[in-house]
Amino acid sequence: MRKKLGLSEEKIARGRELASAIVAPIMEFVRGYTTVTVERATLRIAGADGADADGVPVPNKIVDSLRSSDSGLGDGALLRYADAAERSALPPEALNARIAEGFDLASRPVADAAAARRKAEELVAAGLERISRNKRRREEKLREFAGRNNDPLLYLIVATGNIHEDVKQAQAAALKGADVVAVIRTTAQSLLDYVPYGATTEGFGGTYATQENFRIMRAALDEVAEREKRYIRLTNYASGLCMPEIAAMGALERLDMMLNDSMYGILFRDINMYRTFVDQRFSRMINAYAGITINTGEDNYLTTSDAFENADTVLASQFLNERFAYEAGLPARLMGLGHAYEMDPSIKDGFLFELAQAQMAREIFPEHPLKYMPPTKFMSGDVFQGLVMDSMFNFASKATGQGIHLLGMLTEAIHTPFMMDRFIGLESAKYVMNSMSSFAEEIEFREGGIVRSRAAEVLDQAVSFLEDIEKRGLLDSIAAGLFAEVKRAKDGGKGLDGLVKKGPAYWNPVEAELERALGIGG
Amino acid sequence: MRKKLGLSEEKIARGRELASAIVAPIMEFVRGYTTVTVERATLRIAGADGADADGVPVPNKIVDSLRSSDSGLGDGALLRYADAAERSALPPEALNARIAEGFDLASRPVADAAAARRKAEELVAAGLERISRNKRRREEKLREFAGRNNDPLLYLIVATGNIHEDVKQAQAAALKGADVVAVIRTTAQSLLDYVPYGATTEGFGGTYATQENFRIMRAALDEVAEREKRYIRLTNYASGLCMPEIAAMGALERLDMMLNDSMYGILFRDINMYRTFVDQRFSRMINAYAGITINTGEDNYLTTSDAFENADTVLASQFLNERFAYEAGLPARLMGLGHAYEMDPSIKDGFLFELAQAQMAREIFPEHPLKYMPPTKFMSGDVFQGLVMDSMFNFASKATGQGIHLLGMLTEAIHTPFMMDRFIGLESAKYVMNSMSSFAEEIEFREGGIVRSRAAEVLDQAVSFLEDIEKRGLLDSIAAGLFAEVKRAKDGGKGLDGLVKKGPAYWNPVEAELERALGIGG
Amino acid sequence: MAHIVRPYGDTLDDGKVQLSFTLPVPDGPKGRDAARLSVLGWGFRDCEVVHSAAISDDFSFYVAYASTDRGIDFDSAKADAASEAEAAMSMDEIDEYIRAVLGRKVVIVGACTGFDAHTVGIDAIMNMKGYNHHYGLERYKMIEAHNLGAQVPNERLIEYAEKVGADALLVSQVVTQKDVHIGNLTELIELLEAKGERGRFVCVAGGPRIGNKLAVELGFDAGFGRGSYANDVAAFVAKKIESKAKDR
Amino acid sequence: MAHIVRPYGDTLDDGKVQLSFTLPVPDGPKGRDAARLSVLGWGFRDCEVVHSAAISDDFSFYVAYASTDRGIDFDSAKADAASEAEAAMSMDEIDEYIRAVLGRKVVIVGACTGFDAHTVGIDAIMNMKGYNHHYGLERYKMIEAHNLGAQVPNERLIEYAEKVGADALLVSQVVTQKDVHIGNLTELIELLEAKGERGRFVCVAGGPRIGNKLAVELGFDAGFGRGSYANDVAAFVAKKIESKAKDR
Ligand code: B12
Ligand code: B12
Ligand SMILES: Cc1ncc(COP(=O)(O)O)c(C=O)c1O
Ligand SMILES: Cc1ncc(COP(=O)(O)O)c(C=O)c1O
Repeated sequence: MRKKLGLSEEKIARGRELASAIVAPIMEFVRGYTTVTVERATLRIAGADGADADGVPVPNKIVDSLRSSDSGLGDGALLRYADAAERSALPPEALNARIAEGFDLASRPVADAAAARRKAEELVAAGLERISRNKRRREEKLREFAGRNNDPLLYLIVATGNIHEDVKQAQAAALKGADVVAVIRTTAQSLLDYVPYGATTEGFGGTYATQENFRIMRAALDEVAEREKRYIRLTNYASGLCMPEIAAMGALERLDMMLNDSMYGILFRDINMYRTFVDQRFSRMINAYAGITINTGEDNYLTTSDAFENADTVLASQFLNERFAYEAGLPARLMGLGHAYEMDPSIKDGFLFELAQAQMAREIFPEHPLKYMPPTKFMSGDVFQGLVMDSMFNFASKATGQGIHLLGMLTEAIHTPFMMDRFIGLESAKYVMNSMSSFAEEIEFREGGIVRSRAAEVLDQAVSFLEDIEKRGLLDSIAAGLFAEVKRAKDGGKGLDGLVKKGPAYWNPVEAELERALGIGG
Repeated sequence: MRKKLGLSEEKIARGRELASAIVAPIMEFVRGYTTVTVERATLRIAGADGADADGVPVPNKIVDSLRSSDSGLGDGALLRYADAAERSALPPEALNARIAEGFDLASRPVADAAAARRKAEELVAAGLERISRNKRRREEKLREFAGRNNDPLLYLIVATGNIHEDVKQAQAAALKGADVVAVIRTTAQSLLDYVPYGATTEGFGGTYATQENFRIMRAALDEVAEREKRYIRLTNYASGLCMPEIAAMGALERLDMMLNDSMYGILFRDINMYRTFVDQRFSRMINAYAGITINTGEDNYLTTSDAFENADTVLASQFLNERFAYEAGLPARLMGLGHAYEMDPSIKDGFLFELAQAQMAREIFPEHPLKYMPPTKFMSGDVFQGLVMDSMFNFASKATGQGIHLLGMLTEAIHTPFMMDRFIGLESAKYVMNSMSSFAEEIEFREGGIVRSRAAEVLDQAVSFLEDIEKRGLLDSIAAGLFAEVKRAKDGGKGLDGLVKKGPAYWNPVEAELERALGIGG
Repeated sequence: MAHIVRPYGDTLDDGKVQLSFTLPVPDGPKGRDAARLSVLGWGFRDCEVVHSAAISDDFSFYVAYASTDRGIDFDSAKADAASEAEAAMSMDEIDEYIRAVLGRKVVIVGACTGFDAHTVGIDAIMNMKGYNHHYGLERYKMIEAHNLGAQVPNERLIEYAEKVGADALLVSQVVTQKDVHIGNLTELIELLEAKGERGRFVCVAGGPRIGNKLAVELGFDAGFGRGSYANDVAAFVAKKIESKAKDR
Repeated sequence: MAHIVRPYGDTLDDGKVQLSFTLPVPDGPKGRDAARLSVLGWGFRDCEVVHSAAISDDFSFYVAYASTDRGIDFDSAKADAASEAEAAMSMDEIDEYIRAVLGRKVVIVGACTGFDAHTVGIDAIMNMKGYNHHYGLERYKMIEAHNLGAQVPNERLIEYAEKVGADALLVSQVVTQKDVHIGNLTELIELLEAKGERGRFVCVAGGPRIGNKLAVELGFDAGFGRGSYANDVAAFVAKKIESKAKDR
């Protein structure tokens, strides 16, 4: 990648330095805590799964009963599950069934701790091996089908609410050229403190993220991949109150990307900040181990605040997301840092400002597969004008070498995509990007021109912004509404009661193994 | 205009030199001839107008009767008309009415030649003064409304066939931002060797070009101009078998632009080449005198031959059109040299080739208000994809500083524009051009890159092509099918019988005065 | 006399309409004919299927142009009752009106209900800074505005409204897939009716896919769609309170 | 059993269709309602007018989405008779067929008639080089092709066809505004019938807005629309000559 903006390397380094300083105290805190969903994710990797007749998932049953028992969750949940497995000599499936039927782990203290630990390690090893196999399979297929994907990857969403209907639409999209299919979750799944079980056919504005739905969609996309000789990536949301669990399920079912942001839940879902910071770390460690690319959510800032005025908050958040991701062992090449084409279309030279922002992100994060989001906020019922806006976005994306390209939908302001909307989005993006394919190599930005000046200015502002945050501390900055014009109280928001201080006997071999494998000290 | 392509100035000069050499023998020939429509145009400027009960225009009645009389047309027609005016002491309107009723000018020889000449000069002076007044009025209005037009000028067509319906659509277009309105002519008017008379309401794929229709549309656009404080240019076609007459009518009714090409009629309408070369010169002199911008028709080449393969023929034709235009006294700022965005949309980097071509034209013809035509050939029934192609064209046009921008219609492959098609075209172009307004100033093309190499290559090819033509001679080159893959025999085609060798007594004070005023030796 | 209007392509009453749609059939000549027959079946004439393309093996996309003879009587078209208020009164005029006619502050509680997390719409109406150069209700001197944000259960909204003695409830609904908004809006009215409190509040719904017609059908006093502003709602609410007072 | 198909938005049989059109009324709430009523009047339900804009003082533009319940029986859809030939035989196969079945060269005369100056379409069918990787008729060994170009009066076409003893006439019509093509095509058939020569030639029409249905209605043997190639026509003509020979 040829640098074209002449950005100050010093400023960039300063941005990273500030991000480290800001994140350090948070990590300090995070390491002392676990959460209900971290424990459930751990259990899932060890084999806990299924649900009872009322739909309460087995991992929730275990964790809830431990929490309300005398022992609590401070020691972690896994040892108890392993102990039961050891004692009953049941394979996980059978044990899960018994728990679903009412068997209560919390009712009995651990019998033989050493044996339980051995059992736990065995179960965890099996789970992690399955995840590693998935990772190897993905790498093999990417090698086998090398050079067949679009660049940037074309990313489409399906959102019918019914997994079987989603499959039809996803396969159609993949056949027509999509490289990535994301199954959007149903409205408000973020706020559920459990992950539903089984295949689902009823959702609003999206389809439930369940492990079975993951499996169904994975198989459907693999089928198209073999036919088209093009690997099709599957995406879901490791986000909300169950970040780590969904990451675990995705790792087990070979998802390839996860929407996964260090602060999105706090800002846009009013989830408690302590809870979020603990959850995000564990979820990211799983993603890192599984070779899953995360997509961060900076684009969301621009849906509530102005893209021209607040461009610096996007860059600042990218620095923070990057730092949090490094802390969780993610390499740069798995960081799909987010941003979006959300400039008011009536701004003169708005396209140039967008180019500046996108090129700047490209140069500051050179190895990161940036995730670029289409216009949404200024889309209107005028589908024709919307299509043209999307085309300008497609142009900007290819012109600045973005990595993951969310296709805009001409009906963005109207409904979740119709099948034909997606088709129009794909066909038009392919045309534009092919037609100006080498544009990025062709052009230079004039020194002292709009693009260079704008990029330098945004970088400056982001650094000042980070300086301010460093002074206040991240938690207080969020509380003060510095991000996305949203204020969140430190002890407010959902899910705080799921936060648990690790006890002196806390034991979690998944966490330990991930830290070891990823080379991040505990 | 900043030059960005590093084109060889020498090559450019060589292109112009060759064009001069090619055009010189044609001009030699042309000066010795007149045509029926040159004579009719001359008569029109002197006041001849109207039509008989069968719709035969008065200028045709005069010229036809002279031609078939003993005297023929070799002396020109004007003196006979002026003689009749002098003798009858009738003002032109009354004289025209008498001719329409059957009075035959050819029936009587000229009485007092000196008196007739004086009368002719008086009539001509009145006509030319009206034209000059129009020119001054246009200049005043452009000054008064300076800075209110779009850049490039946004050009829209209306083509209902009914002048009154056209007015509605033209006014709507102008209100929404069009700077130029062209009334497309009815299919095949080019092939009529007369210009119909009066307001018309029936046309196929266009509306008859008549002086009354010009007047009606002029008034309609002036009305919007005053309301919007934006001068709206009116365009028609000084093209086909009546080039000079339509130029005269346009000059008398203050049209602002004329489609007017030195070879279009030969290649695309199978009009005889001698006839065309004579007609084009006279028509261009009128346009030059009236301050009317010509639009040449190079875009048409690309509808029959391939835009990538035959890019050089477009440039070669631009050199020739420029030379022919200089010979007729047109300054560069009135030369809307044509070209078009007609690259096969499936070509990788096609957009870059289009940029190269457009930027090249811009640099080679720096003062000329280049006329850029939208995609037409590769437009299909897929109106959505078509809209995106038009958007890329809009981008290319603004990015290379074109002067006159024909708006693409998403329904190009389906029907002549609906009112809403035009609206969509305008709105989308305004958005794109505003959004990347300063792009041209912002960027440089990389040395050795696709854009620069392509431009240099096309220039090279055009110069070789012109060298070839110079060797063969222009007439033989056309006969051999070197342009637009169309072969035309020298004495084939329509309208050859309207060509007349000037006699020793040929007298045409309009021609003389135009040559004098334009500073081009007779 | 009826003032019949029909679509206009390039000539009065030519009735030209552009359509696009997907059919669950393979692309090809038979699919194109199916598209043509469909358009004719919807009552159009002179249908031209100008484009077809395969979306997948079993689905195909069509673009068509066709003409209709069926016009409507323009006089039967009604400007949306709520949007008639459009630009009716400015903020100052509304404050003045409330002061003069009601003589006290109007209390308004707003929220985006159910699981709907879109705050931007209700914020546009309520927040101080407003939207598109129209200040929000919080800035009105004679309005006491409470914005509860998004994801608010109907029960909580009612409870809160009772607590602050609200005159009006403003409900935003943005997500409409599978008609989830209909459920949310209906539930609110039913809860109010069950409590015998429907008459107590002016109830207004809003959102990009909400029209006055729909809102009224669901039992609200009015509905406001895309492009509505704080002064539209404020004017409506103020007048409605007054007319309710008169009715009593 | 009938195989009913309806438009597909994102769920089977949801019947979703996108429409856009202009109405000769001013933009505004009343115009939007007129647009909605229009769409409902055409038999759609759940119409959402998602966009409106002023085109001028008296005209306004609308985009709408709506649903239809009216499906069609897919089995009633017919692949265009002429386009059934699509990809039927290649150039070589057709040459072979003519040689085997007719045993002589087929003479074909083509032109773009009336004032229509669009040569590209007829050239695509006839010229040596062809179109989109399909050679034109001039390249066929067993076809003698005469391309008269554009702007050819019907009389001249017939005269020429008589002179060269043509088997088939190919007529291109591209401009269709105000139905000028209908006039041109009808005239040709009428001239032939007046001369008692209709039976002598296979008559084929073509052009982007010409369908087989229309052509047959106007008295032609077949019509070929956009995307047709020389081998489609050649195959049709060859088979038609054979069947005509048999009928005699
Ligand atoms: C911003 C946005 C978001 C943001 C919201 C941030 C926030 N804090 O509000 C985020 C990123 C969080 C988001 C998430 C989702 N979104 Co969203 N989002 C949008 C987007 C891009 C813009 C909405 C917006 O802000 N408009 C600007 C405001 C000012 O306009 P408005 O809401 O229409 O409000 C005006 C009027 O309607 C009216 N009004 C509105 N409310 C009220 C109330 C009253 C009382 C009155 C009087 C007037 C009134 O006045 C306002 C000013 O004129 C739209 C697409 C679009 N371009 O419209 C999608 C869109 C609304 N989202 C959609 C969906 C599906 C979702 C998700 C459910 C997706 C998912 N499955 O994850 C999630 C989850 C959200 C949830 N649980 O509700 C769909 C809804 C489809 C449908 N019709 O059902 C849309 C249309 C996108 C799409 N095509 O798929 N979204
Ligand atoms: C190129 C072109 C021109 C060129 C023509 C050059 C030439 N020598 O042909 C020029 C610039 C001269 C021109 C002029 C005009 N044009 Co023109 N032109 C076009 C354009 C851009 C492309 C047509 C084309 O070449 N298509 C490619 C060929 C290969 O496709 P095709 O013709 O459909 O042919 C295929 C099939 O239809 C079929 N086919 C065609 N003929 C036949 C015959 C037989 C026997 C068979 C079997 C098959 C067959 O096979 C072909 C291969 O698949 C179209 C817009 C568009 N994108 O379609 C407008 C278009 C056709 N033109 C149009 C008009 C109105 C005009 C003018 C009348 C405008 C004016 N008033 O000045 C003039 C005058 C021409 C006249 N008197 O006829 C309109 C027609 C509108 C309508 N439906 O009535 C169009 C659609 C543009 C528009 N939206 O307004 N035009
Ligand atoms: C990081 C992240 N998570 C989740 C979501 C989706 O929203 P929800 O919270 O409804 O799952 C988004 C949406 O853009 C996102 O960026
Ligand atoms: C120079 C010129 N004259 C005339 C025309 C229009 O065609 P017609 O010959 O039908 O008037 C064109 C069309 O593009 C043109 O470029």
